[in-house]
Amino acid sequence: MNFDFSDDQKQLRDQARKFLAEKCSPKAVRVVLDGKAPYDKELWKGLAEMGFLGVAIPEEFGGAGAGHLELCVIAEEMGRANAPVPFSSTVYLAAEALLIAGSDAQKKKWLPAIASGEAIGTLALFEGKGNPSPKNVKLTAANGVLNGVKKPVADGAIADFAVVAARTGSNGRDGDISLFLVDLKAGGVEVKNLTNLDPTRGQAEITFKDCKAEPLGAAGEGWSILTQVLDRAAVLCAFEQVGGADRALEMGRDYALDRIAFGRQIGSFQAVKHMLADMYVSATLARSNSYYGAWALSTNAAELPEAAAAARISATQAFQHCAKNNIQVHGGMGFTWEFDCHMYYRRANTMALGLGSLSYWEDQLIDRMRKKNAA
Amino acid sequence: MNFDFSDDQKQLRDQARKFLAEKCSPKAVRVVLDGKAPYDKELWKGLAEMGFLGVAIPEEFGGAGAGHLELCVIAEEMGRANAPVPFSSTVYLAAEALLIAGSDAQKKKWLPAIASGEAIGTLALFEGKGNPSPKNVKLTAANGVLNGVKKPVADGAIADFAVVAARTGSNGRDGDISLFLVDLKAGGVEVKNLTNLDPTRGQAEITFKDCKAEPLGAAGEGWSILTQVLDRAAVLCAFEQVGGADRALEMGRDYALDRIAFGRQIGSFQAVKHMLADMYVSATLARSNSYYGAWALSTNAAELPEAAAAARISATQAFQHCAKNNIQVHGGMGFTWEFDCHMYYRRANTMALGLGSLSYWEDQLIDRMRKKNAA
Amino acid sequence: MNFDDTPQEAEFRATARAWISANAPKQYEEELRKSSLGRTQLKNANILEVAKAWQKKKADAGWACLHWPKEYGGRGASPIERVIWQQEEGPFGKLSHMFIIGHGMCGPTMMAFAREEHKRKYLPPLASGEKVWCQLFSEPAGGSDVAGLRTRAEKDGDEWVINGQKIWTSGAHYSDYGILLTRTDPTVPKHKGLTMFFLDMKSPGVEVRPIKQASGASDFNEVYFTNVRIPDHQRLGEVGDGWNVSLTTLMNERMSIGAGVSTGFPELFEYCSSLMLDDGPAIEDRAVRSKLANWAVKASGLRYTSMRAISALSKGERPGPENSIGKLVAGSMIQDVATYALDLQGAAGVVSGPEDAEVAGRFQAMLLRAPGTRVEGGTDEIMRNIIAERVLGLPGDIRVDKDVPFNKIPTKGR
Amino acid sequence: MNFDDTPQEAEFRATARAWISANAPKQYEEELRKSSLGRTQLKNANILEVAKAWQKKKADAGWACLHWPKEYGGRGASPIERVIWQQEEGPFGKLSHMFIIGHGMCGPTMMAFAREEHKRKYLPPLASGEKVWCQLFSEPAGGSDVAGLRTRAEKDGDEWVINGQKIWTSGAHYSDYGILLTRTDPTVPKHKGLTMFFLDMKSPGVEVRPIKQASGASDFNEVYFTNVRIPDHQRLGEVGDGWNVSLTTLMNERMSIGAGVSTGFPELFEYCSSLMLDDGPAIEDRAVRSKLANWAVKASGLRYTSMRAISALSKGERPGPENSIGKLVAGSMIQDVATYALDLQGAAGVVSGPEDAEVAGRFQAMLLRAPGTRVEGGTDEIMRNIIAERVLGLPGDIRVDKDVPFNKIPTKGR
Repeated sequence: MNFDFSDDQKQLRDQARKFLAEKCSPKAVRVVLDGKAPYDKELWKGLAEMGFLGVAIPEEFGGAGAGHLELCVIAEEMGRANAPVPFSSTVYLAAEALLIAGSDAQKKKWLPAIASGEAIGTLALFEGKGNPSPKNVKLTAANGVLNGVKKPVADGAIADFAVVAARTGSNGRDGDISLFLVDLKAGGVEVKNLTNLDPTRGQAEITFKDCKAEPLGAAGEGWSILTQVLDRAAVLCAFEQVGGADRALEMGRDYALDRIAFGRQIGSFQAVKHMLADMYVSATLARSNSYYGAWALSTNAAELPEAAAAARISATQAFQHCAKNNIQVHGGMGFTWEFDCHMYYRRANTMALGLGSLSYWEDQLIDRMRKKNAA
Repeated sequence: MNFDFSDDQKQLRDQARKFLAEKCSPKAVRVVLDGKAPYDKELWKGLAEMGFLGVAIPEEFGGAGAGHLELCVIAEEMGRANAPVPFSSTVYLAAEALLIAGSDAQKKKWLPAIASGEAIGTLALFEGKGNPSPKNVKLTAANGVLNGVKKPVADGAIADFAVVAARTGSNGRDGDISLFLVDLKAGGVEVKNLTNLDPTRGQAEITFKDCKAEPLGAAGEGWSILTQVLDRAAVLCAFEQVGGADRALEMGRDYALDRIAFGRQIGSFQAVKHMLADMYVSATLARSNSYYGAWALSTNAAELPEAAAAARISATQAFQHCAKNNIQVHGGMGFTWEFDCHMYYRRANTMALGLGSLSYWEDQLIDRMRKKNAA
Repeated sequence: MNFDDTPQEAEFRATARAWISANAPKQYEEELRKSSLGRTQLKNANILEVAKAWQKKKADAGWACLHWPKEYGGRGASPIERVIWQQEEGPFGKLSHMFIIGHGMCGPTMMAFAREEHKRKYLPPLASGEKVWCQLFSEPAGGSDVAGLRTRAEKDGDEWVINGQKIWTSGAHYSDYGILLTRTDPTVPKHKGLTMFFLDMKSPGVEVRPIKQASGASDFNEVYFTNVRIPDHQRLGEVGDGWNVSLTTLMNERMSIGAGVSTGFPELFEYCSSLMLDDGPAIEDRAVRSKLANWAVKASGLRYTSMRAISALSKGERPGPENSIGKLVAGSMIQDVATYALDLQGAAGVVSGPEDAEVAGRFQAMLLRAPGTRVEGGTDEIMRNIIAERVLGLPGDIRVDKDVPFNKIPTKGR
Repeated sequence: MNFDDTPQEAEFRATARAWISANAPKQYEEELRKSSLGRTQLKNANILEVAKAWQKKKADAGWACLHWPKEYGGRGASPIERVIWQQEEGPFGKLSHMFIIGHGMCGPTMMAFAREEHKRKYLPPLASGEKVWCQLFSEPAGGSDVAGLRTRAEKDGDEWVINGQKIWTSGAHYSDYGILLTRTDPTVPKHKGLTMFFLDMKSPGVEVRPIKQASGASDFNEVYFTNVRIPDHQRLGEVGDGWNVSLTTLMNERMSIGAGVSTGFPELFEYCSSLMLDDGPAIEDRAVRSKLANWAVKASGLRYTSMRAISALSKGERPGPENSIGKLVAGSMIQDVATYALDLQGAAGVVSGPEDAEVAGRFQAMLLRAPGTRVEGGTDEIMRNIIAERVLGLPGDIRVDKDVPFNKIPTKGR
């Protein structure tokens, strides 16, 4: 058994960490946080140059052809750095949807552009409140033309294309949903930026008005493809969350060592020590669940649905827990805009909802465990 | 506003506390715990002599005619002392059912006997797994004859009479249920003692075989009466639970002050201090919720259903929490039979289920809050 | 056990109610009622102006600072009358936010330690809201360890010269006066070298800079002191006795912050009562119900705990540190409640455009404000210490800095 | 990343599996599989006898104490082979319970500190289960503060005379030997005056009394020493060096207890999968599902954490104190799980007649045993300290007794 990343993968992680430490300092993140740029274009370019954007894209489509484990270690570092770039939308959602269901022509058109940093992609799934579910898809597709409103769409305002879930049937079944590929620069869409909890990752409302679109995957297969995409993204996001949780834990630990109160390092008070120990515990559980998700993702194992849900829940909880208590360890300073704690708190609470809420994934996990037991 | 007990009521509490400290030491409780007696007969007699058994029973039926607030303060002390007597079955359930629905003759027969300690009563409601619900009542009553099995029946093996919930209709409505009064010494019943989590309060299985019974309250009114009885008992039990929680907290506090480790009182470690502070918090929330329940009970206010559910939930949580962490404060010693911690742990977990589970009451509370809001 | 007023209380309540009904700025009532943690503001008016006007009106009619003596601008009312007033004032009480520090902390400190002529001069305009006061205790190096402060006060003739920095000063930017805790002797153990003053916030050398909070709002300030001069007659208490003086203030702080603390539960319950989830009404979902029930009993437990404290007041007893549980319970709870409210919305929970302001925006504001509640006026950890030590009688933390001269205490952990 | 064995590992696994399949006491397999925390026993057989027979069989075939050197009764196997063996042994591994202390703690301590002739004499029968060992460290005055022990050892010629009392000694009543930590010098700080020995539990003056636990069972003992004599050659390590010797033992204790720790989750999930609640199947109730999901990810998180540790072993790395999280997480969790399992049964959850033994009884046993898990082998609080200090590098607690002579440390708090 080797339930760990390989030395090469660990080296890649170190490389990504070093790169991000240099190119994605908290100061750089703040440029986007403060609304001075919609995302960090320089960093995005650099990620492309490093080959990180296309790490899981096959070489024939311009990627590094490495694999999902390599993508996992990079995702962890993206989370740790709180990178203000459309990585998850483009790489976990759009690229994975193309890899699963794209035609050769579609892959050729978009995947190399993703890998080179020229194209930003996203998934347009949600239509207001609610979790991933066929019945929440009201946007219609008829004769290759889309009509409806998607909201929120992560990175929607900066995306070049979107994978759009649309209703093509009315049988009340999963088969009613089909996916479409839309070039967002080609007209027929209206994009509005939305105020949101984490300004380092934009959210938009996209209105499709008689918008031309090409099918992605077979008609009626949309939900089945989406489920796969969301499972993969759940694992990849879990690694971002684990990275974020670890960073929040480290920040809290460092502060507890540096800060003196009552003549002692505050980390010598059990209240603080034990809070940090509990953060370590949840971060560790999340990491281990995510590793299992990575294994299932990389081997396309039958365990993926269950593993993805477990990784998602565990990592969401850990990031929220660590981000929240990192602020508490910092006391009043943690509650200032100046300290970086709130960036992780915002990111943790945003990531908790991006692929559907914690409650949704709890429900999914139990369904999947039951299916496994029944099988 | 005087959201507190009166000086007289507080004096009664002190009196009860003093009496129980003398007559119901942990050593006395252990006689029952160790199975050497089914309950503490001496104590029961003493409680009758003190007038505690009939404190809320009107004078015309042999009681003190004081009221429910007086019963609340006594209940708290019963919980604090972990008294091994059938107080809750007899006083909160059987006597309250009689007070609500008994005919004059029934009251005259049983209430004076309760007040004088001559009769032990109980409520026979449950039939195996499940919570209070008309559909869980399968035992039938026809022509004044009962057939069926009740289990668990608290103090069933020592009870002289029982209030029995029986099915008298089959419309699938609350009106299918009627209550009956059964003299358990008069034949037609078979009583079997059950092994249970808290040996200081017996649980029994009672089989009714063509058992003669007289109706208690009008036919078809059973569920409505039961609901009132359970609400009242929820408040009264909450006081027992608050008393138990407080005692567990005190035991933990005292041990934390006495015990030295690493050259310090263990109560000087924040891990221990804060655990005790959190116990105090839940005990205080429970106490306040219970006070509100007491007010609603004593004034028969429209708020009683909601107040009873809130008191029940809060007190159940507090007692479980305090009993559990009292053991933790005691470390290994808390896990010995010799120390008293486990008696409170057993009692806390038993009381958590006696009137239906925490989940059940959570559900009830929300229903009741919705009804109030709708009204 | 009853919720009835005594005859005197009933009479007082009727008088208060009638006056409020005739005089309160009703046009803001609905808006104030709906505001929750993280967002108290008015859409079409400057809340500070509205607040000052309301306070002045109250003062003119004898309804300001009810428990203060009349000669200092109060009403000489009993503690329970003050509570009854608060109940009757209802949502308009939210307008007092800017006066809480002055009325709850600075005023009592002045009353206990200032010269009579100062009391007569400064307290009435404080009561009437014409002058706003702030409290200058916390420092970057202080935090929970308030006595670890470093702002120096050095005697120069009849004056003191102040240099240093304070932080977390609520309302410093609109305050006229402040009470200031300084270190006058760094060579003795930390609690012994402190001295308290009050000062004019417009004094030369005082610079106020707003702190941008994690939520983006700025409710607090940093205040810098550069050679600020304070006459010795503005000293409160003896030189070196500042710690004892400050305890009066802090005791009052914890009481007043604990009082009206938000749990977020009413908002969540209301929200869930109408919310549709993917599978049906939220309020019929068992998982939602279970969570709601658990929060419901915390919220009601706090409500009734505060009623017990009011009853004690009504009987002339002084409520104890038991009240610390309010902020401790509510702080974490509101954070959890807000997180869950967003969870119920799914992915849409993160956005807060104008059309979402009533729901997502409301709970997002709570989420971003809540971490502050767990820290201000004593962290959760300090609150647990207070409960453990003052209520349960457990030993204090081991104090390594107790007998060490202040300037020998390390300032950096590594 | 893969779950595959290396070729050598696969070969070892096949050999082990074949041998186990041919030799294990299959008649008890089902019963052992179903046993859970709080109740490992066999209905129709004495579990101690069955365990001893199985251990002897293993030893004769070279499958006992795999990681020990061959000359001491082991197999000289690698750490990963030991893990593979445990995986293959499966439920039969539960029979090893009575040997855990001897094999996991006493053996390694003897190996590190005993004379060669003693190792050759005592270790093989320990490995084969013919002789059972126990560990005599904890004392009533000790608890988490192991080094606070008071049992005295006084030199008398070539012997030491022991007086005092030990507690929480697992299996003392069926043990043949024990390792014993004593105080040989009470005038020096507590960690410096300790000395370790091993002794024959049948020595005159040793009295074993079972402790009745809160659950009613008796897995532990008190052991009293009255003028028990131990020859000096049974000393392990130098006089006064007992604390360092004991660290070897304790390090192993935390590793071995952490390994196979029960969470109660599989039992609960299985139970909920078939349970009918009043309104339908438990597994379709959202509140149940939410709770299950939260526990599921803890259980799987622990499982995969331990797989990561095994991978480290397989690569020849030594797993660190990260493993402390196992017991910490599982201890509270099994307590909560058991409480919830009873809750799901309603009032019937309290009774455990024979017909309820499979459900209520099982979870009741868990509930009563769980508080012990949160204490034994290091309390939750000690575990958090270990994580905070050894993993995160935070400072140790302030040690007021560090430089104080042992006999000057107070023994009573008030």
